[in-house]
Amino acid sequence: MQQKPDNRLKIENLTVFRSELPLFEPVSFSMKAGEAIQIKGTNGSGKTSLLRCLCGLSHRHQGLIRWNDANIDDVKDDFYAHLLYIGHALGLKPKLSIEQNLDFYQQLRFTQDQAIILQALEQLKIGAYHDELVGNLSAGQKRRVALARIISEPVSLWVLDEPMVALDVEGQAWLERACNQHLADGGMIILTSHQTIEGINGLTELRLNETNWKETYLMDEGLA
Amino acid sequence: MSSPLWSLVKREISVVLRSQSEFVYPLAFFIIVTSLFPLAVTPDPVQLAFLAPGIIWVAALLSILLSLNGFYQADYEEGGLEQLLLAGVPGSSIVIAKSAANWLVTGLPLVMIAPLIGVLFNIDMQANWVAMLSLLLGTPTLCLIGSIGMCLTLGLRNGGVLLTLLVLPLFIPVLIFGASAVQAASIGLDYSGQLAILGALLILSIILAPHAGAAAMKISID
Amino acid sequence: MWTWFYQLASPKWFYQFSNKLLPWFRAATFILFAAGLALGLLFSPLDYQQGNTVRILYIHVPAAFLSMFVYVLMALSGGIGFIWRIKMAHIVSVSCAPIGAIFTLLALITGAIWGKPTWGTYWVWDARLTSFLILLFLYLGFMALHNAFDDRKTADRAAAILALVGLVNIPIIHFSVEWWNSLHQGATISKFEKPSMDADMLKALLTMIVAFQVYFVTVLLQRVKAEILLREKLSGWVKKLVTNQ
Amino acid sequence: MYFQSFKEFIEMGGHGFYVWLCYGVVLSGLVSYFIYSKQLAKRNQRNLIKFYKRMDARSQLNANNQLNANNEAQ
Repeated sequence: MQQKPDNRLKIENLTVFRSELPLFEPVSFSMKAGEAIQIKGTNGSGKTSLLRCLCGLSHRHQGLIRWNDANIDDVKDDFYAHLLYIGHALGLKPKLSIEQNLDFYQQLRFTQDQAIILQALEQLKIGAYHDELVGNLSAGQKRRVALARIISEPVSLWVLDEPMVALDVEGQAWLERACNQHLADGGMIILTSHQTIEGINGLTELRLNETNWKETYLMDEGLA
Repeated sequence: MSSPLWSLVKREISVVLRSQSEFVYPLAFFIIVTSLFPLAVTPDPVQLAFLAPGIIWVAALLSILLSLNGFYQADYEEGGLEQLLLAGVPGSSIVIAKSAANWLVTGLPLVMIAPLIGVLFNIDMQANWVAMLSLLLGTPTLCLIGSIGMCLTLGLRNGGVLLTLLVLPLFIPVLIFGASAVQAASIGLDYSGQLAILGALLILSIILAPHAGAAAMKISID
Repeated sequence: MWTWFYQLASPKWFYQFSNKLLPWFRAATFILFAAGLALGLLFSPLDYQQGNTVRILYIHVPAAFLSMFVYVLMALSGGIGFIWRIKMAHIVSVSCAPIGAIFTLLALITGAIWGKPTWGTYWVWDARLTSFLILLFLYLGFMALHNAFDDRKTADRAAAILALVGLVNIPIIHFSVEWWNSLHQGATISKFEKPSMDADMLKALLTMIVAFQVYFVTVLLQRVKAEILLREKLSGWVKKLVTNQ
Repeated sequence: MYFQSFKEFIEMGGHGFYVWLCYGVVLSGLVSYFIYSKQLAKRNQRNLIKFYKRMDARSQLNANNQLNANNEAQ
């Protein structure tokens, strides 16, 4: 696996807005190779919104998101080449087979490696289904297919939104092993989860606290 | 390896063709709507021939409008669109690829079947030929303009109704010149001017629509 | 110059500025309308062809002119807001839409009423009326789209794109409708083809156009004020303003 | 002045109905929209007062909850 060990992601005073209201108190953190962060918070605290802003999909935030000391919008190509985001919507086409889905995402990264796809599916115990249409799979199996991308597309920064949802114990254990391997190889992981994850080494927690409403008046000249 | 844009078009088409409904429904809609007019207005061949250009064009326009949803909505909800953007595919390429696929799957069959409708409506060979030509030039424009409206309404609850309100006024020039070309041909007048304008509208929409659509798509995904 | 420009983009400053301007604009609207109505109804001559119905021109033409002018303003300020991310520009753009729709509706209604004595029927698919009908649809689409989003900033940006697409399309639509009309038109009398306009008529018409414009600015400022309050509700100055009353 | 009498002014040479209908529609439309937009800011201010009350209550509740959580932790 090719890794650039000097990649850094830095977040400064980031808060996300929904209907013009800040969702949580500004957070700051930075991460480098081999680090993992779990974002915690109650339902509606803005975990998913935060991840979408981190990926540059959403711009409803205030604060800085820096990839190797540059604004992510300015180094989009480099940032996206190192980023894998798996959200609530898994991005799988129900009318295509498992293999076709994974193959397409490889093509978008200008690679084509069928062996690694099959290997990933094998690890996830869905290798036998590789030519099955995604639409015929169960929710847990679909999640496994989406997570297979972390093997089939070797990149350094994983952003996973609730990756444990719909996975059985075996699947969760696999994910934890994969995360540990990734961190040992010098990767970075940001994930959200309701449950406490014990199997991932050195996972730091970041808690999102709801905004203290009265303090927002201090921003007198309006927001943005 | 083939170019990314073409692989995107191929993927769109293969996805859509697998579900058949995207391909068959607009075509069936086109045929059924046109066949309602003789029942509703008159079976008189002379009058039908007079009405045919307008009927064919209005029905084609509505079929295209109907087909737009299938190319964007599911892809948006399943998270495919955001993955494409995250893979660094420019939004304008996505719009071009989807419009191309949309036209190949919906527009082209309409063009092919239009002469058949023309025969049912008793218009002569020359006008039939012009109907095909005008649809060939006009339907891609409709797909492109429609894609802007579609991208604007992606995440919305009543997107379908809103799409109609947003897009139909923008379709009017294409409708006017398309129907008028067929009409001119059916009474033996020169129709090259109308076709030229349809071509100009197509070029203009190829240049502008992908950018507007891409901007709209980013806002909808935001 | 530039500081003034920056101030204009600050909602707080704009709010106070429009508060200062509004009384003057309200008074000017009143005076100009009084003058325009007097000129149009009392002090302008009959048309030798249309008689007294020509007096409808003094309200139809300003409404029609404003409906197009407001669309252009709405699209341009929406575009400025979109490109440079200026909040005030979006506020102006969004506030323009319902006013423009009303002008368009009034132009349509007066045009239809005028049609009865001129053409013998309320509605004729003539180029002008058809164009304004389409313009009304464009306005309604803009407002419906802006309404459909929950988040105001997203709504602003989406609606701005639609307005710009509409701005590119309006000349094309207008041209195509004119062309279509000339193709199908029999012998309807155009209401506006005048070799020359009487000086008194011109005076009345110009006064009315200015009156409509000043009215537009007044109503726009009132709407903008309300919109600023909603959008700046998290700023200290709005809270102070609202709760200290 | 182009009218000899008030009656003539109202009749407008037989077209009175159309002329006055037009002026009536336009003026009533403009005046009512003027009044509506003038009240808009006032109405928003009333709604904002409710909004501020709601938000203050919510942040008070949050602050209390956090305080309780801290106390329990200690």
